[in-house]
Amino acid sequence: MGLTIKEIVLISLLSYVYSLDRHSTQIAGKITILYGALAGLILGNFKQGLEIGATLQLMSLGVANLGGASMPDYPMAAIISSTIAITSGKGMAAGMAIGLPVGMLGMNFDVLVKLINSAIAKRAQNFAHKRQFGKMTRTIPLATLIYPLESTIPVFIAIVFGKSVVQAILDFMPQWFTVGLNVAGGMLPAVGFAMLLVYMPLEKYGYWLIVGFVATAYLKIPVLGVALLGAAAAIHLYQSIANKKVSNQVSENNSNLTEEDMEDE
Amino acid sequence: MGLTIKEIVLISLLSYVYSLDRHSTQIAGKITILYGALAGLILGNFKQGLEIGATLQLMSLGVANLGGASMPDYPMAAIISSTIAITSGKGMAAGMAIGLPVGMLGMNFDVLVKLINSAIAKRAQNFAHKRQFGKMTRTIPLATLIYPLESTIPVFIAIVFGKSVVQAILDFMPQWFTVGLNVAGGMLPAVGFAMLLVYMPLEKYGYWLIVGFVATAYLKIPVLGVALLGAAAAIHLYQSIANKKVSNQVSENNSNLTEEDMEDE
Amino acid sequence: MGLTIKEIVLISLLSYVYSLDRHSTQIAGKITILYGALAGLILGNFKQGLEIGATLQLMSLGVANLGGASMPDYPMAAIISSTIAITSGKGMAAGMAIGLPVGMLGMNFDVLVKLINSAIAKRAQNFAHKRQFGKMTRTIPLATLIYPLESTIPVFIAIVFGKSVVQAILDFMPQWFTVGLNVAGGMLPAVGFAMLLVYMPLEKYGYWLIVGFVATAYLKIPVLGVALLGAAAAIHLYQSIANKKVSNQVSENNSNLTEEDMEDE
Amino acid sequence: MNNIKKLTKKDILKTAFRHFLGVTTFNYDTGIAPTIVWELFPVLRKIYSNDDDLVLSLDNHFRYYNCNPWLSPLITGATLAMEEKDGVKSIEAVQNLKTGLMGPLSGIGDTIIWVMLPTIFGAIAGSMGKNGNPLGMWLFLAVFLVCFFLRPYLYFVGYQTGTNLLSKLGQKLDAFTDAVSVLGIMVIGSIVSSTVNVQTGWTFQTGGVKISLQSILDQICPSLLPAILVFVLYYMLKKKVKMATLILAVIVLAMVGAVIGLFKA
Amino acid sequence: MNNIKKLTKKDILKTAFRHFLGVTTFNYDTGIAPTIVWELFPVLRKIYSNDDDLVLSLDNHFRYYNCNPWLSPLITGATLAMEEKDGVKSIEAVQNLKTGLMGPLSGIGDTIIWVMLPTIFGAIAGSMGKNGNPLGMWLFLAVFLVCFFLRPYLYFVGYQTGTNLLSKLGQKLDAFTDAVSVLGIMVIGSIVSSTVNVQTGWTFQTGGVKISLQSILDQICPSLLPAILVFVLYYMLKKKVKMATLILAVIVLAMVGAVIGLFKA
Amino acid sequence: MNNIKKLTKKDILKTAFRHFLGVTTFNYDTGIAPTIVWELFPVLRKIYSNDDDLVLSLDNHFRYYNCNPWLSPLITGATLAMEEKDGVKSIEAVQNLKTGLMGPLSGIGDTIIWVMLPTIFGAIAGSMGKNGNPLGMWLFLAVFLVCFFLRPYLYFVGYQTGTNLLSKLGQKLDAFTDAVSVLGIMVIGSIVSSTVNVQTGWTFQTGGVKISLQSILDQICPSLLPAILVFVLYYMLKKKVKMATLILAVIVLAMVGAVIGLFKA
Ligand SMILES: OC[C@H]1O[C@H](O)[C@@H](O)[C@@H](O)[C@@H]1O
Ligand SMILES: OC[C@H]1O[C@H](O)[C@@H](O)[C@@H](O)[C@@H]1O
Ligand SMILES: OC[C@H]1O[C@H](O)[C@@H](O)[C@@H](O)[C@@H]1O
Repeated sequence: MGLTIKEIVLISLLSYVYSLDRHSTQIAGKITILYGALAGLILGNFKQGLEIGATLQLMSLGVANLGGASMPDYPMAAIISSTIAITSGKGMAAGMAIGLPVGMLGMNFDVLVKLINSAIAKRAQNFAHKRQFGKMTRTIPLATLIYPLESTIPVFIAIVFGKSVVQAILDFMPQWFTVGLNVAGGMLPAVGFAMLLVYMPLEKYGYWLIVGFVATAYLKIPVLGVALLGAAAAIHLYQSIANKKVSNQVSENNSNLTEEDMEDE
Repeated sequence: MGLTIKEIVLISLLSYVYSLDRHSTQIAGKITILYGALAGLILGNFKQGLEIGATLQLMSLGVANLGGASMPDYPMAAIISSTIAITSGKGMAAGMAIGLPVGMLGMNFDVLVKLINSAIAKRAQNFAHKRQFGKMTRTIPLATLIYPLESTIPVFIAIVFGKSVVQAILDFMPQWFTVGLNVAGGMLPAVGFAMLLVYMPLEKYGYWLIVGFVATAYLKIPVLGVALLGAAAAIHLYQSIANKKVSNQVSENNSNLTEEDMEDE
Repeated sequence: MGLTIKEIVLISLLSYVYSLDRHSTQIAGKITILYGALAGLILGNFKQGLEIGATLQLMSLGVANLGGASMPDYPMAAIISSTIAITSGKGMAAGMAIGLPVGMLGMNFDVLVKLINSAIAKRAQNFAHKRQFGKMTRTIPLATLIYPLESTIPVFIAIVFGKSVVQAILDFMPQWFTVGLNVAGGMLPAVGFAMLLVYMPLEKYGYWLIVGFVATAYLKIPVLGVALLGAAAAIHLYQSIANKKVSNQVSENNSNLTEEDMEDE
Repeated sequence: MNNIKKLTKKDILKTAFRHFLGVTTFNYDTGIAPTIVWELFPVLRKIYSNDDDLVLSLDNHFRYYNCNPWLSPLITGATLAMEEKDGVKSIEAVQNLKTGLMGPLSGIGDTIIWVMLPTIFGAIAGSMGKNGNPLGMWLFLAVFLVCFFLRPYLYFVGYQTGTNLLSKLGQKLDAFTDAVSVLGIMVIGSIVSSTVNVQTGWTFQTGGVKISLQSILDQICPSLLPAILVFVLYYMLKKKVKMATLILAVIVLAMVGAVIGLFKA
Repeated sequence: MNNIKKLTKKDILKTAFRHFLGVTTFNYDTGIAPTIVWELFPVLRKIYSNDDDLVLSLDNHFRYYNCNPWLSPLITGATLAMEEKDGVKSIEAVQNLKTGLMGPLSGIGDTIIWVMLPTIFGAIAGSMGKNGNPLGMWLFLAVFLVCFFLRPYLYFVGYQTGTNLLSKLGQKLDAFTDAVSVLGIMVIGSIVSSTVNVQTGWTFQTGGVKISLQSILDQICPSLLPAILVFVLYYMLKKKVKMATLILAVIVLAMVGAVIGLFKA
Repeated sequence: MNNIKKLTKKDILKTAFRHFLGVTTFNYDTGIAPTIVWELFPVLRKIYSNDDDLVLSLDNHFRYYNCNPWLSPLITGATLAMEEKDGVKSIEAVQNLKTGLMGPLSGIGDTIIWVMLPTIFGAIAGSMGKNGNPLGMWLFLAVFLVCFFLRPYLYFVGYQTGTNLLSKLGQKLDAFTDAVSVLGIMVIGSIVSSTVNVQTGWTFQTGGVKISLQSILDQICPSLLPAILVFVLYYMLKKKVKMATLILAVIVLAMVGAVIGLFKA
């Protein structure tokens, strides 16, 4: 594929900037169409890039990565598709034939990056414990710099080596590996929640965990609805404790019956 | 349309009595077929009136105005349809061509009447504040007398001026106006609930509002189911307060441990 | 049907052992296919018995008798079907034409047996009251011996007298009677629950009955989900009572404010 | 207040008849409160010799109240017993009882009176009437006439229940008041969701994909707009904004919203 | 009672085997209570030297109890530990534990033993058997045989759990009893709705419209008829009506209801 | 700690900008905690002159935290106010507030930022772009740019809210802490079910019948596997198993499970 070195650098840079923004400033992370168009602009065919980006934008409607889940990377697919479509001259279909599978794989690279980030976080916390705060603050942004490589490396490989190499890599990766990464991506958030629970006062209020779980598992109440119920429970609890305190202080001075009548609820 | 003045008066009266009963004594307010038949009887064709009423009765199955909501007025439609079908001699189709749209509009007139009723209610309460109880009791039934006009006026216009005028009025009323009245009809009950809440002890028990809301909004539990849950909560609360009181009185005399063991729940 | 007396005895015995196991040791009560095959084995055609049993096994998928409910008796149907198919030589269709309706009726015989069991239980309890513990322990297993007759009698009748008598009995039993037995089978568990409630502390905690009912009636939460919620409520209650006790004992010695802060929840 | 029985059987009957003012007084700010005021006025006059007390009581009954008119007598009958016994001291409990029971009783009454009976007898009357047979119509009328004559009796039931309740409660009336207000608040939370109807009509129909804003809102929180509307109105009322102003504002909002398509009926 | 260990390993094992009486004793008023009495009798005799205490304990076990027979040993194993340690003083806690756990354990056990395993292995056995291959059938049998041999072991698990629980609870047993009874009551509320089956068969089929009374009732309150039935029976039992009378009454009601079409199966 | 205002407007703004590190630091054990640490470090340094206190606070912020990055500033803004006022004494409350609000705010933010806006403007941009018109694309970008510039402002809102809250709460902070932790625990119960994804892929396809183990599990208890996974991990963490070990174990489990088909993606 007739890509000049300058074009390769620019497209790779585009993919880096895209992914950096997507995960940090988050301005254009969902604007798939923009990246198709920008890749087109770099390669001198803004319009075709725009149209390819538009197609992928429509395909991505409703797909969102929430709660730390990983999702197909449509803007990355748009960059690759645009580039290959324009430089190969074989049009949108040819471009998307490579762009889409790589975009789908993006989901798995994302799982890997999030694992690397664990190590960085651990390291930073260690520095904190040693009171090396400078090192700590310098360690954390490493993640920021590394993260975009999850897009840049695949894009680079795809546009430089093209279909054959991509296909070879895809063929090389056994299916259980990609499925396994997907499964791991679904399971790994559990680690964070387990850790979180370690710090919560479960001996005292752990039974509320069951209530929240039943509400969503059995009744499919979304988290906002559960939070509304949780707020009701919290207000009730707050009032009980606060009133109890007041009434106890009162009863230390003199017995005040009417005050106590309402202290319980 | 060959209606004698006597017939016009009788039909109008029928529509007044119908609407009066529908909203006060509520004996025949849902018996659409009866009003088709009675209009037929007045005009000398009981059987045709019965059949038109029957048709509209079947159309109205399952339509109910609950919680102060406004609904199409099928009995009014039956009166108009019967009258026009019989006097025009053009049969059921012709009658229902006018009767039905006017019946549908009934929903909007109803919103207007309920707004007028606000003014009457306000006036009555003012008299109460001035201790003019006689005037108060005379003011309230004004609503009772005015309410049936929501049926009588449309019926009168429809049977006297017929299709052309009705159509002209329908054309004159812009769509946004009827839609707007419908929307207002859906929103206005909120005013009553807001006012109700002003008088409820929300500082103390307001969080139950959330529970009731979530139960119906997210879980679609009908009000009776929510009331069952509310009753459970109420019993629990009643027992806590009542027991607390008892145990406090007891503990004023002598400390009674077993009594207190169960005071909390 | 050319069944020897030995065959009749063996098949009847098979049906007795089947039903005994189904309700006591419960090893093969759901293995319909096994009983088709064993009946075949007795009559010298294991393979045909196996196939008939297999067909009925597949028909029974998903049918389960839970909570004391009565269900069609597929293994019994398999025994009868196999026997008749093999001895009549008319094949599976002829066998199942008698086997299936009798199996369906099994549901009704089951209701009757469970009624007889009430009398046995009552008798055993009476012996207990009279301190005749030996008689008590000898009375209860009577139920165990009687229960399998619900299968043995129908099987005996079906294989000895064949289609005509079965049909005559089916014709003789009016539909309301079988429907009535089914309805009774649905209602009778209510008696047990009512008795259970008599022994529960409903004055104190009866409102939780409402919560459990609403959870399953309106929200269709299965019993395990309700039990999870119930466990949450139970933990909460346990903590309140236990803490209250502690704090009361503490406050008898000296007033301990912080302890009491959390006693309420 | 003293405990001397002031109300005679005739008083109750008279009140029951005055209740036939029904929903003719329905208005958006106080529901059918004017009907209640009117029906209770003679007996309240009898209970309260003091004008100031009478006005206090009337003002309470002028508050928002809406109930299925067939079952409402159960509530007002009971509150009558309360006011007779405890006078102005009972006003808070009266208000809570009305609010707590109006929702559930409407749920039951509306289903039976406005949905069940009209559907069953309307179907019979309609299908017979279409063949020219008025029998079903007379049956329909007869059923409602019978119900009609039984209605006043409910006032006695309510009054008697109220009397019994009071003698049982004794001095625990304030616990009862609190408990019933929990029920009431929960029910209001429920009926806000089921009765107030505000739906945005904004949809985005682009590229074959049609997205409705309402369906997105329903995913976040069903009945969000009704809840917001009630909340805003509540807040305004707390800020001493006048009722009339709010009603006008709602109407303008509805109209303007209908014009620009923001709301749909 | 003293804390000397009275029960040997052999006692537990014997009890576990006697539990194989299973559901042969199932009856509508006390469920499988006779089985429990029979299986526990030898060890109870050992625990209670005093005849009066023994009868107290037996009477408790004669109360309604129904549980999936495979998991029931977990419960009765635990209650054995309780009665061994605290004797008659533990009876209320024993009853609450049985009631609280029988529902959830049945939910789990029934799903695994009566639905999951038979569906999976029945499908395998049935489809293989239809081709004359008995392998699946033997597999099915083998699986249940293995489970069968593991069952008695659960009695030891239950007994051990009970022992541990008791030593942990210490003097907070009454708090525990109350807590478990909340669980039990909630579970009964749930299983009344899921296990008792009363459905009215009245439908009105007029003019092409078919209205079923049951579907209208389901709108007001699902499982309304089962709830009413249990409530009425409970009320009768409280009024000292005899169990046998009630069972007869229910059967007559079911039969008559089936004849006139009031109930459907 | 003293009450002297330490933080300037510039401090808050700086923190808001540092928050743009966003989700680049996302890792499975602590979510975006590193981002929070990094953004808060300068102000925490200012608040805590003492290194030990600083490390305590940092360690707290190194705990698992995940929130929609657009709304997260509302939380950390508020906690800033708390730490400024009460220093290390506020740490528990800070942790509870973060845990309690991260779920609900993510629910709202994700829906608006990641679902609503991208769906609406993506549809517009995509459909226009397919026709070569970039206008929709620029609109999409413009919308997010505007949002982008408004984001830092939320930090001030959070900080201000936190300050107000604290001055209102006064000495009731521990009641508040407990109340918020109930909210937090309930929300975690909910998001475990909605965010962690573990599904078994085992199906039995025999004889035309296909049975999926997952669907059977869903009948017993939906989200059972995620709940078990979290529970096991929690238990391991309590047993002092290292985080890294657990992450590795989960990955191995996922991979092996994917190979043998136990889990599906
Ligand atoms: O769900 C909250 C939050 O979780 C992670 O941090 C990411 O997936 C974000 O995109 C998301 O907003
Ligand atoms: O819903 C209760 C009640 O509300 C209003 O008063 C009217 O719509 C009645 O028809 C209805 O019964
Ligand atoms: O539901 C629990 C239990 O109830 C009855 O005892 C029988 O139907 C059993 O098969 C079932 O396991």
